[in-house]
Formats: sequence, C-alpha cells, structure tokens
Amino acid sequence: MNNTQTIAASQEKILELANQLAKEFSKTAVKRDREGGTPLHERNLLRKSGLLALPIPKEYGGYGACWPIVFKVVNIIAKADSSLAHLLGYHYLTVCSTFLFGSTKQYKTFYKETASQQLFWGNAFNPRDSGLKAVRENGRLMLSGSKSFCSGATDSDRLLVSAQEEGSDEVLLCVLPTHRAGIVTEDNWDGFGQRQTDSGSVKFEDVIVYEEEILYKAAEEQKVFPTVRTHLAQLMLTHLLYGIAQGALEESKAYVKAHTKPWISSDVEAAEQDPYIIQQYGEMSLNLHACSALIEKAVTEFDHAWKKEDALAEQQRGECGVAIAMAKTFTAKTALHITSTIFDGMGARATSDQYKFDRYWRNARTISLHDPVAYKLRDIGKWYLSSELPPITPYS
Amino acid sequence: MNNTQTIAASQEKILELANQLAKEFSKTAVKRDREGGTPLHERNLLRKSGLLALPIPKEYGGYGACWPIVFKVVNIIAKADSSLAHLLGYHYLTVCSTFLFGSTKQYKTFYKETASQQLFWGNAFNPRDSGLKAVRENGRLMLSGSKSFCSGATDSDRLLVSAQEEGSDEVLLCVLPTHRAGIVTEDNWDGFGQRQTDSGSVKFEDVIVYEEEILYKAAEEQKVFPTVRTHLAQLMLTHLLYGIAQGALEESKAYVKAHTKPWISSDVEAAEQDPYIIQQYGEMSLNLHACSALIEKAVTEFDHAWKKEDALAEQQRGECGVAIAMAKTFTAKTALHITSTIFDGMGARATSDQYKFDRYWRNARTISLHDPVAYKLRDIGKWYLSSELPPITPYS
Amino acid sequence: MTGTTVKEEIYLDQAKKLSVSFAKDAAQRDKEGGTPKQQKDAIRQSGLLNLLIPQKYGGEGGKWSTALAIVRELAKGDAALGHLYGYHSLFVSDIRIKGTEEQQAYFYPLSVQQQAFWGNASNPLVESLKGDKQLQGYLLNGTKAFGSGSPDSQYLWLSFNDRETGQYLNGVVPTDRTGITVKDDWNAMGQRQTGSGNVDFKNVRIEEHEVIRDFVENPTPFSTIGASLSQIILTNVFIGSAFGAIEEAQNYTASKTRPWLTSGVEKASDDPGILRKYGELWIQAKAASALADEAALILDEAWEKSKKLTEQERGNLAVHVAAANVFAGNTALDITSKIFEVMGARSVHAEYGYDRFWRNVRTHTLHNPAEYKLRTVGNWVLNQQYPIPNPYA
Amino acid sequence: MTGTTVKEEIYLDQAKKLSVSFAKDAAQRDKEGGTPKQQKDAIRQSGLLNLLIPQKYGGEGGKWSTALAIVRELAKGDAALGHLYGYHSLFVSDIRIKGTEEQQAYFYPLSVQQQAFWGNASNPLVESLKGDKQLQGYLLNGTKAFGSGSPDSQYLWLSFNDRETGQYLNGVVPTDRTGITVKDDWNAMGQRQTGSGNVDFKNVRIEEHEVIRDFVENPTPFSTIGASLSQIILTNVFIGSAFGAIEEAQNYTASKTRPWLTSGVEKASDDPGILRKYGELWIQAKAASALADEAALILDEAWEKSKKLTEQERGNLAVHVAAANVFAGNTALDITSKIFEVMGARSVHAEYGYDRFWRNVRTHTLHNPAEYKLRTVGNWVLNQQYPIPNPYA
Repeated sequence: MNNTQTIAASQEKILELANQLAKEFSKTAVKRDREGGTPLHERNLLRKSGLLALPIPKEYGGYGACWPIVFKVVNIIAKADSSLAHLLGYHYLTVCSTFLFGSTKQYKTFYKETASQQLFWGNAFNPRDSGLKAVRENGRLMLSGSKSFCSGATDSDRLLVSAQEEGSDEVLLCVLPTHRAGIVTEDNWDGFGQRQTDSGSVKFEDVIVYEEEILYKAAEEQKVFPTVRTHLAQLMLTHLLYGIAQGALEESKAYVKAHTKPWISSDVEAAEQDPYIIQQYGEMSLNLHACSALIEKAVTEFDHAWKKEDALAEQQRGECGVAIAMAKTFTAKTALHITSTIFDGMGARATSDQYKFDRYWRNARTISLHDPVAYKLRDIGKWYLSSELPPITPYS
Repeated sequence: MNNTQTIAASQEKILELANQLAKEFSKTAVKRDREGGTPLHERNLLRKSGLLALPIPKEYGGYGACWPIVFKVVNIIAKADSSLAHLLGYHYLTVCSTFLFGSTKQYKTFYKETASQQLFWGNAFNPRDSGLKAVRENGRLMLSGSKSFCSGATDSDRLLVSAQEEGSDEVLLCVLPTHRAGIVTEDNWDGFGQRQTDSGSVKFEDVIVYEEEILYKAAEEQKVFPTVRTHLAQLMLTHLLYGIAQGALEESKAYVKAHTKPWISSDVEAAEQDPYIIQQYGEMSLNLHACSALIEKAVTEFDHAWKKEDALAEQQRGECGVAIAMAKTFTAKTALHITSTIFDGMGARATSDQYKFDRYWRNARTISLHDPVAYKLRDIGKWYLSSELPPITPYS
Repeated sequence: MTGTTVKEEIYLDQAKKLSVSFAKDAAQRDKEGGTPKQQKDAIRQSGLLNLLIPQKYGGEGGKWSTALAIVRELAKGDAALGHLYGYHSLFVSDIRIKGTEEQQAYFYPLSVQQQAFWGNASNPLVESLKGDKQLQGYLLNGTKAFGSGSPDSQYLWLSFNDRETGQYLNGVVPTDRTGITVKDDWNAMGQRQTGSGNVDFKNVRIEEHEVIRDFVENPTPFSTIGASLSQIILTNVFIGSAFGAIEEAQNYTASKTRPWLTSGVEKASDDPGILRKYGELWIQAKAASALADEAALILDEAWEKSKKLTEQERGNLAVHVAAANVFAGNTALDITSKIFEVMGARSVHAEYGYDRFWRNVRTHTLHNPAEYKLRTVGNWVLNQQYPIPNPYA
Repeated sequence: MTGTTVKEEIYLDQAKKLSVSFAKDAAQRDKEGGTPKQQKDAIRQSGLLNLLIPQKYGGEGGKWSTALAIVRELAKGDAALGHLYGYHSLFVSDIRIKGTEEQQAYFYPLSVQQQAFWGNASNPLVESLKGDKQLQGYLLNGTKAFGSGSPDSQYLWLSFNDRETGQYLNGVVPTDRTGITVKDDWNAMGQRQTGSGNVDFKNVRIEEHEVIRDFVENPTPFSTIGASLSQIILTNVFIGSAFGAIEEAQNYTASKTRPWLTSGVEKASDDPGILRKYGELWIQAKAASALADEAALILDEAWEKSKKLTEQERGNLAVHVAAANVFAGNTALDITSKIFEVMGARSVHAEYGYDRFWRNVRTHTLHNPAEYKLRTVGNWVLNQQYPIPNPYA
C-alpha cells in the first residue's frame, strides 16, 4: 500500500468503527430520549472506542484524523443519536480549543493525557452568560459562580471554562479537571430536545485555578486563528443538524415501506407508490442533497483555514465563516422541514409514543436555536451586498 | 509550463473570451429583449469568436474543451443574456448529438466542417411534436410537415431533425443543411421570455434527405450512451437558469446601491443597510450558492458518465440523471424566487420599462417550463424511496 | 368573528374563562397524559356541552359556528380539550345527521340531564367491530382504535359492521354498558389528553333503538356531512393552537428574550427581525381563521337546511372545509415550529413545554392526508367535480 | 362575501359584466399601454363611480366593502381597471376624510353630474410640487410622479407644499385647468394602463375652496385613514389578479394542456400533481380574500364612525389592512408565477399574455415595502403598538 492507500484504509476503519457505535446507540436512542439524563454507558463506549483521540495528532497518541473525517464521524453518530454526537462533537471542539488558545506546552500536555487516558471533555464556556467570576486572592486565582448551557460537563474529565475577570472586561479561559474541589455539575438540563447532552449548569465555589491551566493566548486579540473556534463549533452544530435530517428521512422511509397503508382514495397498492408521498420524498431528499453539497464546500474551506494556523488572514477567516453560515442556515431549515414533513407520509399511527419520531424535530429545533438563523442571514447578506465580513464573535 | 498549467492557461483564455462577449451582449440585452427576433449581429460575433468549436476535439479543429468548461461558458453568457446562451448551449448540444447518434465517419465530418466554417447548429427535434413525417418515395427519403419549439433554427447552418417514419413507430434522426430546398424557418416565436431564441417552428416541404445524413445509431435502443443527450440538454437548461439568477441578483444589487432610497421608516442612511434588504439578499445569495454546489456535483457526474462512452451502464446513467434532476429542480425554484424577489429591495421605480428587469423572471419562467419540475421531483422521490432509476425519456 | 349575538358572546366568554384556566397547567397535563377529568367536569358544569342540542330537547339550539368558535377558544389554552369538546359536539350532532327524530327525542334529553360527554368508537378505516344480529339489536364484539374522548364519557358513538351482510351501521351506547372496556391506552407524541386509544367490546348489547340506520334507509346528502364536521373541528383546533402558541411566545419574548449580541437593540422586542416574524406568524394565523370562519358560515347554512341540503351544497361545504382545514393545518405547523425563533435558545426548557403546540398540531394534522385534501379542492377548481362522499371528504 | 344586500348584488353584477368584457382584450391592451378610454367610459356609464358619494349629493351612498368587491371583480378581468376604479374611489373619499362638509357639497354634485373619473397627483414621497400663496388660493409649480389615473380624468387629487412655510396641503382641481399637463408617460413592466406617469404644473391656479386643509386645522384619527384605503384597494387588486389568473389557467389546462409523457393519465386535468396544485393555489387566494373581507368590514365600521373614529380604532384598522395587504400581495405573486406550472410550456406564447398577471402584481406590490408592513403588524402583536400614521400605514 502506498501512503494514500494507507490513509484511505485507516479512514475506512475509523468510519467503520463509528458506524458500529452508531448502530449500537440507535438501539436505545428512543429509550434514552425518554429518560434524558447522562448516557454513562454510551459515554464509556465512546471512551473505549478510542474515538475521543480522533483529531489528536499521532505524535501525541491520537489518530491524527483530518477535520473532514472528524466531522464525518460526528455526522454518523448524529444520524443515530444527536445527543451523543453533540457530546462527541463538543468534546473535539473543546480539546482542540487548547491548540487555539493554549501554549505549545499546554496543548501537548492536554492532547497526550486525553489520548492516553481517553479523557472526555466538557465545557463551561457559554459566552452569553457572565455568571462566573474570576478573583485573585492572595496571589491565587479562584472561580466562583455558575455557567449555563454546559453541554457535556457531567461525567467529563476536563472542563474548558470561561470566566469574567473581576474588575476588568477580560475573559479568562482555563482548563480544569472536572473533579476539582468546588466544581459541581448540576443535573438540571431539561430541554425538550438533545435530552442527553447534559446542557445544564455548572456551579463553581471557590475553585482554585493553577497558572498552567490558564490559556493565555485567548487574550491576544490581534490573532485571527484562535477565532476559528467559532467556525469549528458552527460546523459541529451543522453536522448534528444534517445527521438528524438524514436519520429522520431514512427511518421514515423504512416506516413508510413497512407500515404505512395506502390512502383510501389513492388507487395505489403500496404507500411508497403514492404520487404525493413520492413527491414529498423527492423534495426532502433533494434538499438533503443540497445540504451535503453546501457542507462539503464549507468543510473544505474550514480545512484550508485551519491549516493556515497563525498565518490565517481575516479575509479568509471571514469568507470561510460565510460558507459555514450558508451551510448551517440551509441545513437548519432543511432539518426542521424534514423532521416535520416525514409524518405526512407515515401517517397518524406514527405518532405513537413507542417510536418517538418527534425526537428528530425536537432535537433539530433545539440545536437550531443555538444562535439565531436570522443573524446568520444578516451576515451573509452584508457580505453579498457590501463585501462586509461577518463580525468576529463567539457565534460568527 | 507543464501540461496542467497549459490547460489552465487555455481555459482562462476561453473564459476571458466568454466574458468579453458577455460584456458586449449585456450592452444591448434590454433592447433586444424588447425587439425579439433573431440576434444576427450577436450570432455572428459568436461565430467569429471561435467558441462554436469549443467542445470539438482539437484533432478536428476545435478547442477540445471539457464539459465543465463548456457549461461555464454557457453560464457566463447566460448571466448577460439567456437567449444567446440558449442558442449557444443548444448549438453544443446539437453538434455533439452527432457523436452520440452518428457513425464515426459522420461525427468526424460534422465536427470538422463545424470547426473550420464556424457553423451554427439549430434544431427541429421536439420529441413531443409528431408533426414531421419521413416518407420513402422512389428510393428517396423525403421530409414533410413541421416541428415546433425549434430553438436556434433561424440563421443556422445545420439542423438536427427528428421525424416520424411513416408506417412505423421509428423516429428518424438526421442532420440537414438549413438552406436545403424546402426548409423554411418560420419567424413565429413570441414567447414572453427567451425572446431571441427563435424557438418557433420549421416547415418542411418535400425535403430530400441523403443517406449519409441519417444518424442510424439513434435506432439502436439497447445502447445507454446516446441517451445522455437528455442529461446534456437538462444541464444546459440548468446553466441558463443559474445564469439568469446570478445576473438578476448582481444587477439588482448594483441598482440597490446606486438608486434605491432608504424607506421612510427605516432609520438607515442607505438602502443596502436596511435590515430587511440585507436579510433578503442573504437568503437569495445563500440559495444561489446552493445551486452552484448542486450544479458542480451534477456536472462532475455527467463528465464521468460521458467519458465512459459505450461502456456507460444504466445504473450510472440513472444516478447521474438524479443528480442533474436535483440541480435543475433546485435551480429553477431559486431562479424563479430570485427574479421575483429582487424587486422588493429595488422598489417601485425599478419597474420602469427602461430597465426591463422583469426579463429575468420572464426568461426563467419560460425555461423552467421546458419539462415539468413536478416530474423531476417524482423521479428523485422514486429513486430515494424505491431505488428506481428515472425512466429513459427525452426529458429524464 | 363578526355579527355575534349576545347569547353567543356569553358562550364565548365562558369558553374563554375555561381556556385561560386550562392553559395554566396544560404543559404539566401534556407531560402526564391520561384524562383531564377535572377540566372535562368544568366543561360539563358550564353547560356548553348542550350547545347544539335543539331547545325542544332541553339544549341551547346553538349554531355550529358558535360551537367551532368555542373549540378554537378552548384549543388556545389546551388543544386536547378543544378537541374533546369538538368531537363531543360532532357525536351529538351525528344523531341528527344519521338518525331519526325519535332517536333525537330519546338521547338528547338524557344527554342534557346527565351533562353527558360523548366519546368516539367509530374509526371507519378498519372493520374491527362486528355486530351479530339479534331479535332486537345486535351483539357487538371487537375493538375500535382512535377512540377520542372515550375515557370519562357517558355515551359512545360507534360504528360496526353486520357480521353477516357486512352492512356498515352506527350506534350509540352508554359507555358503562356491560362488556365495554375503555382501554385508555392512548400514548402519542401529541394531543396526549384526548384519550384516543382503543375501546374493546365483548358481547356488548346494542338495542334496536340505539342502532343508527336512518342514513342507510333514507340516505340524503345531509347524512354524509359528518366528514366535513370532523374536518372543520380539527381546523379550529389547529387555529386555536396557533393563536395559543403566538400568545405564549409573545409573553415570553416580551419578558424573557435577551437581545442578540450583535443586534444593536436594547430589547429583543425592538429587534427588526423578531418584529417582522411576529407580523408574519400572526397574519398567517389570521388568514387561517378568516378562511375557517367563512367555511363555518357555509356550515351554518347547511345545518339549517338539514335534510333539504342538496348534493351540490354538500359538495360546496366539503370543498370549503377541506380548503380551510389544509390551510389551517399547514399554517399551524409552521407557526408552532417558528415561535421558537422569536423566543430563543432557553425556550426549549421543559418547564415551559412549548413543544406541545407543535406536537399537538403535528399529531392531528395526520388525521387524513393534507395532499388528498388539496386534490379534493383542486378537482373542484379545475374540473368542477365535488368529492365523492367518504368519511374524510 | 356573505350578507350582501340586493343593491350590492346589482353593483357587483354590473362590475362582473364589465370585468368579463375587459378581460377579452386585456392582454392586447397590456401590450399597448396607454389609456383604456373605452373601458373607462364603460365604467362611467355604469354609474359605479358614484358609489361612495353620499345620497344627499346625488351618489349611491354605498359602503367601502362594496367598492372593494367591485375593485376585486374588475381586477379579475383587468388589474389596471380595478386599480383605476379603486383609486378614483379613494380620491373621491379623500374629500370626506380631509376636507370640509362644504367641499363635499361643492365637488360631489359636480362629480356625479360629469360622471367624473378622479386621478392622482399626490405622491407624498417627494416634495416636488410647490404652492405660492396668493390672496385667494395658491399658484402651483412643479411635477408629481406616479399620477395613476391622471390621463382621461376630470379631477385631480393633489398634494403640494407651501413654498414658504413648507406646509403640506391637499387640493382638488379639474384636470383641464390651465397649466396642467398630464404627461401620460407611464411605461412600466406592469399595470401598464393605469397611466401612473408624471403630471406637470406650470403656474396652475388652485382656488381657496379647492384647497383641502381641514385635516391640518382639525386633525382627527379619521383624517389619516387614507393610508389604509390605498392599502386595501391594492389588496383587492392583488386578490382579483390572483383569481383572474387561476380562472385563465383553469380554462387553459382544461382545454389545451397535454398530459405529460410519463404521467400515466389521459388528460392533464387528471394529473395528481396538477390537481393538488390547483387546490393549493385556490386555497391561498381564498384565504387572502377571506382576510381582506374581514378588513373591509372593519373599514366599513370606521367609515361609519367617521370623525368619531378613535386613535385605537384607526390603529386597529391600519394593522388589519396591512396584514391583509401583505398576505394578498405575497399570495398573488406566488399564484401568478405558479399558474404556468399547471399550464405547461406553450402557455408562454405572447398571444395569451399570461405573464401580465405577475407583472401587474409585481409592479404594485412595490407600492411600499412588504417587510415594513410585517413590522407594523408585528409591532402590534408583540408590543401592542399601533403604527404612527404615515402615508403608508
């Protein structure tokens, strides 16, 4: 095998592994949607699979997978269970944030320990919540307060934390072991969708932060590269939405073929021959195909931008952001449409609680509210009309 | 320069040439939309440009451009004037039909004379019109009757003709010089869109057809490859629609920035800062971007299928057809939406007859009726639901 | 609606009060499922159950348009209760539509006296309940699915087939008749308190005077308008849900939504995108209600004509109701999904239960396919053909 | 609309007859542009121009809802004529809204006697017509754009600014007054026979009794409802266009469209996709008309109240009219573009001129931005704020 073949073979192995996990997860997805809470068993399966080290370079013990493969894995899991994909995607986002915001020494350390111990990362990072304060007391940095929307914090090994430095506008970023004294992950996530993402709050009571845990690069605002964290987050969300839409369409197709009876006045012998059902699946699969094409373009641009590292220019960062905004906006719209429309073909009996087919809509609806689609459209419009790049924010 | 660079340079030259022509055409597009009729001057510019030989292999005197480049050229012209792009695209379609339906000797002859004499091809091919009959009289084949929707027949040098063989179900295909005695191209196209495509009728009165003009391969129904003519036609139409949408969006943007006054209750200083206008341009440019992504995928699949020639299998032909159906359906919808929505941003004064901004909608509406979008969606739906390939017809 | 009488105003006022009280714990009851016993009792006590019963039999002699306005009002607070009230009204009316004057005279006073809620055991899609002819009446055995309102009902409107002849018949029996088991096993993603589960029949006697067969012996266009009634009830459940969703969203946006970080406005309620979206949502809901109100007036006229209703008038009613239904269904689906975009990420919390609006609408818009309703309407517009009467058109 | 009186039926019947005759050469006249003199004369002779003029001044004393039904009916056959009739009605009414009782007593009998058509010279967006105060009245100089109906009119409703004070005033002058040149230079992609071009004024005298200033001296909420009138007129032009388009398409599909080659049906009118699309289009148009009818009733009440109209009632009217307008506009745009999908490729031939429906609707939906109407409605739904009166809301 030459080098390209080796890479292809190892990529295939990774995707195969992801598919196996997805199959396993899908068996209990309905049950776990009903229960909510923390998917401990599944989180441990992810740990054991080795996939937590997927984007970590080989030299630090990971797979060294490129972003397109990492997104594909998240997408595969999302088709089966978007909560677990959310946890996994945000784990990648969080681990790799240390590459963006940390020193070389820091990210090496974090990468290595994550790969060797299969650490699961969570976050306490919500930029819209200023409820966590950092105070220096006797030369020691202490965190107190709380953060909301901390997806994946429960049962995590590391937390990426952002806090407001007292007496300044500065935001402090640090990485803490989740079991550090004073940190309490609260079991209070009760969204109607993404029910096993543990996106509740984390409380901090006089939590010590050591110097080496602080990611100082975060403050160097002149650098463009660290701000691609936003792009990474947006692409993770896009792949979740895409996976949900795919899963919903596939599962509904199987249901139509297995269970739906042709309508009384339809004159067809099987539901899948109904001209209206065919038309709807035509439209849905076409839109899904458009998502895939847009996502592919955005991922390619992101991959290029990422590889530029510190040489990344604002223009490229901005254009990449527009491509991602397009992919995400279109995918969100498509996911909402598909997860609602599948019922038309399936019919009334598909509303039975045993199937929980509504989870697709609930999950898509929840994720799509992460940041407003209307403001993505504004960014795209300003770019088209006035060549204005999207403002650099935690969401664009 | 290595080989790749040479190709890139020559492609760049072609695109540059197309852009120059487009610029020239756009100067009079409004005037010619008003007048209708045959764009003799512009047709001659196309002849002189050499672009008529674009897809013809170099060995026969052409540019030997690959399909992606050919489509790009059609698209560039369509942005400026979709009638002229229609004539050019159908010229390519018609010339290259001889490669699909003719013998090696035949297509070589046609290719060579087309390249050396810059022949412009038109068609009398409408498969939905059985008004043209072929009769054998005293061993001579004669055509009588008429054909409708014969885009580009007027002022053409060659015609691709389909006729019903008397006393049989067979369709006869042949190539005739347009000036052959008994052929009259009628100046009766009066559609509200694509006004300079001369898509009227052609009359045939006892027109002699010589043996070497008949494309016999057409009857060999077992072959898959010749049926990609449909794909080629559909992709041409897709690129026209895409070009119209691009042209409309670009021209409207220029108008908004130059002429539109901010609305009285908008509190902004320039129309392009209006949040609602920005939002609409965001949505329109996003959809246009999705068209581009879908078209790119479809063109790649078509390019692969074309290169297979006689080895093309039905499965690949069918899947390629689905990709094209997706691109065309989405692009038609987008083009209709954009060409109508641009007015919201531009405002009431943009309806003045001097601009003829409505031509974009009229052109898109006309092209999009070539064959029903509803049946494209049916093909896509059957493929998704039941893995059924689209039926092989002149439209799918 | 315009032109309401004083009496109608009083009914609607009552409905409004009930609706406001139902809304308070609608999210909680949606979670629990089961039967809204307390709320059904409140409706019983209001007297609204007798609205459509003629005055000569002790009822209010009200109009269908009033009943539908009540359905809409109740659905605003809780779609399940709007549904239960609407279908009760349908079953009560079915006697008039398909039965004899004697049967009205028999059942209506009983219903008034008992403040009776009527439930469903008449799903026409499956022939799953058989009747064995007796000297008098039938002996019923089998099951009926989708028995909305069967739990906590006093009467059941049922359909069955004569086992021997296959003849389709209707009937009314007291729910507590020996051999009837209301399974109360409805567990769907929406309309969770409509009790639309199975009803089992084991050797259940139905007396001859309880068997509804006049529509078989004396068929008229009027005897087939049940389809339009059920469709227009659902229409108003959708519209009520849509307005209810907008109202909840409006409260939320005004009090809880934070302005977006790059919005440049100080309050979310000044955000230009949020403002236009509220306009869009409300206009859609309003168009749906205007269309449904027109259909309700056509229904009032048909109801008035009763057995004198012509086939053409029946067809006209069916087309207008199908139009109103499919428009309201699509509109309500759109609105109940988009409200979140004007509320923001925190509105997904289970304490609010705002997803119930979409789940409710999505569940009952599947009652029969929207696409076939479009075809019904289109066939009339294009070919001037009225639908062939069936249980859904 | 329901509940029409016998007299209204007669008016509508007249409008229907006119509409049918206008439809015959609407495509041809669309191509030509210019002034539909013959058609305007037919409207003059019908007496419908006097509908809104009080009976005491020789008019019919009709209701606005009737005038709007006539607009809709005429627009079905020819949107330009619906527009001309609607705006004539508006200008006649403007005297009542903004002028004095004496001015009504002066102009109305003249208008009735002359079977007068009123035209427009009052575009409020640009201050392009100035008045120099004279001892009596003003001397007017300048130009007004968008002068719908100015060619072949007897009176012009105009707006101008006092050159010195900047004061905005209205006025009415006979179109043949010395110094007025109706340019008749309207050449747009749609509504081509509305004559919405420029009107030039060169030293034109306007007498004191022709100057409308009561709305300045005695401002009331009623004096600002002109915006709602213009919006609801356009609403009904859109709806008429939509129904007209559906009707033409229906004729075409039924008689000319061939079934698609893989459709498996023998007639295009049996194609399941075509049937559902007709359903979809008609339902949309019907929803738009139901919504507009509701708004028309609110307008009737406001018109009845006249100077007693409260600010809140004025706001309520404006919101409901904006809602009906934006819904009708979007609906009509959609319908007039989609009709081609149920007709097929040959329907683009110029002989039919079917693109005029879209061009007409697209042209006049730009009268003022739809997005700001959505905001107006949303601001009321979300913040309970009525629009600040301006010429468009």
